[in-house]
Amino acid sequence: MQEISTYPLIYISENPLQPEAVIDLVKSDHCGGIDVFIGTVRNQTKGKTVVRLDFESYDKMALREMEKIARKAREKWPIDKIAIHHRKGSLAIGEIAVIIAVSTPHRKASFEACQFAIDTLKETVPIWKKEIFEDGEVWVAAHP
Amino acid sequence: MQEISTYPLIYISENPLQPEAVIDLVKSDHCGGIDVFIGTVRNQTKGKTVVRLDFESYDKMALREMEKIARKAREKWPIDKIAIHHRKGSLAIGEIAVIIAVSTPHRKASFEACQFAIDTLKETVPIWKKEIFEDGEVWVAAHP
Amino acid sequence: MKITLVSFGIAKDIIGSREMEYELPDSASVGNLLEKLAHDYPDFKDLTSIRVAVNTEYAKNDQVISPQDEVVLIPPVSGG
Amino acid sequence: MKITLVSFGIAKDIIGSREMEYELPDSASVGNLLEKLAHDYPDFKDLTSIRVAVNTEYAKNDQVISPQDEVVLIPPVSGG
Repeated sequence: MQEISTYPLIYISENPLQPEAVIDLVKSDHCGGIDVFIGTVRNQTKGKTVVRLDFESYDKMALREMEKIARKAREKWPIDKIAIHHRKGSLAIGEIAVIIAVSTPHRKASFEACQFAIDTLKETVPIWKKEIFEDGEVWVAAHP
Repeated sequence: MQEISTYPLIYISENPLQPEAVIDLVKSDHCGGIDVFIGTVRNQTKGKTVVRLDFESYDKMALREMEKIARKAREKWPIDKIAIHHRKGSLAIGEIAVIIAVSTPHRKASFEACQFAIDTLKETVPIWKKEIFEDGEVWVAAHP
Repeated sequence: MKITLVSFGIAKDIIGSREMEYELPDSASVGNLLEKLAHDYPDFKDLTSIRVAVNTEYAKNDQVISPQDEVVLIPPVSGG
Repeated sequence: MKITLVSFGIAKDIIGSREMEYELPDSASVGNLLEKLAHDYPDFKDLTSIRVAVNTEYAKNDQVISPQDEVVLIPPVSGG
């Protein structure tokens, strides 16, 4: 396993994400609050059983868009550190697809900034997930 | 170290809190979002350097009030699991004082429920912190 | 009647001990307790607030105290 | 001019390969590219949206494409 301290703040990986490592990345002696959002793979969608999720990423642009989210969040809130880690490849039920962690001096900003980051990520970051069912597969959000 | 799976959902301890263990407690195959709030010890308050924090807890009642928060949050949001861990005793700068983790089917509820839980904890749970400065100490919030 | 009064945080500092035996009139209420404490320990009036828990529940001023109750002084909480 | 068109997600499935050489008029815009794609691959019209990234930035329809640009089809994203 990679040394915790060597993870970058903005990161895409085929390997399992490490919540503790991401939290350590944003810890700060002059911040009192860290909010962390963890997105995991659900075992069903609209009542249908999901077998696994396959994530595809346009890495170069996805990292840039993730950097942009961090920059925009810093413009809106007094953030000390913000980390965004996204998984790609094939994920089993319960595995972590994304971790966003934000440290701020006071807690309210950490919640707001973290929610902004995940909401924006889902709109702008070029990463795609395909839901694999027992009887087929579908690219999420591709069709109206 | 204690086995991860043996931690209770509502917990007060003199030992360092374990974010990964708390996250594991609320992970759920039918939930897509986990929000985690981590409160850490800041190195300063109102410009004054803090040396450490001492937390005192009326354990029996504090656990009951923490259970109440979990119950109230469940009435308001579709929560799968909610965990609240609070540290007591002497904490150094940067150490974790509280961890709250909430898993919900969709992410918005996890943010709202987690924020509700920490906001309410700070109003109702009988735990007190004393800030230790180089030249004195003060019970936080005791005086207007 | 004699009750056992338990104190935390700054309330313990003001009273000087974690637990003390405290004399109250029979059937005294939480309000009566707070009045007597304010008289015996004037420093309480400087606090942002002081609440009383009876048997691990926040109690209202009109709640009557029994000698066997667990009575605890709750100064302003500051967890988290 | 010939551009290299890279596709992800369902766009790759519709086109049938990750990268393809694609013929466009010189100085074609992103809008021109999308029109030609809609003609050549009718399945694109069933998508919620299709965006184009030029050199890792979302491009507007009036942006002119050069042969050396990194041109990527971005179907509806679904990360997180």
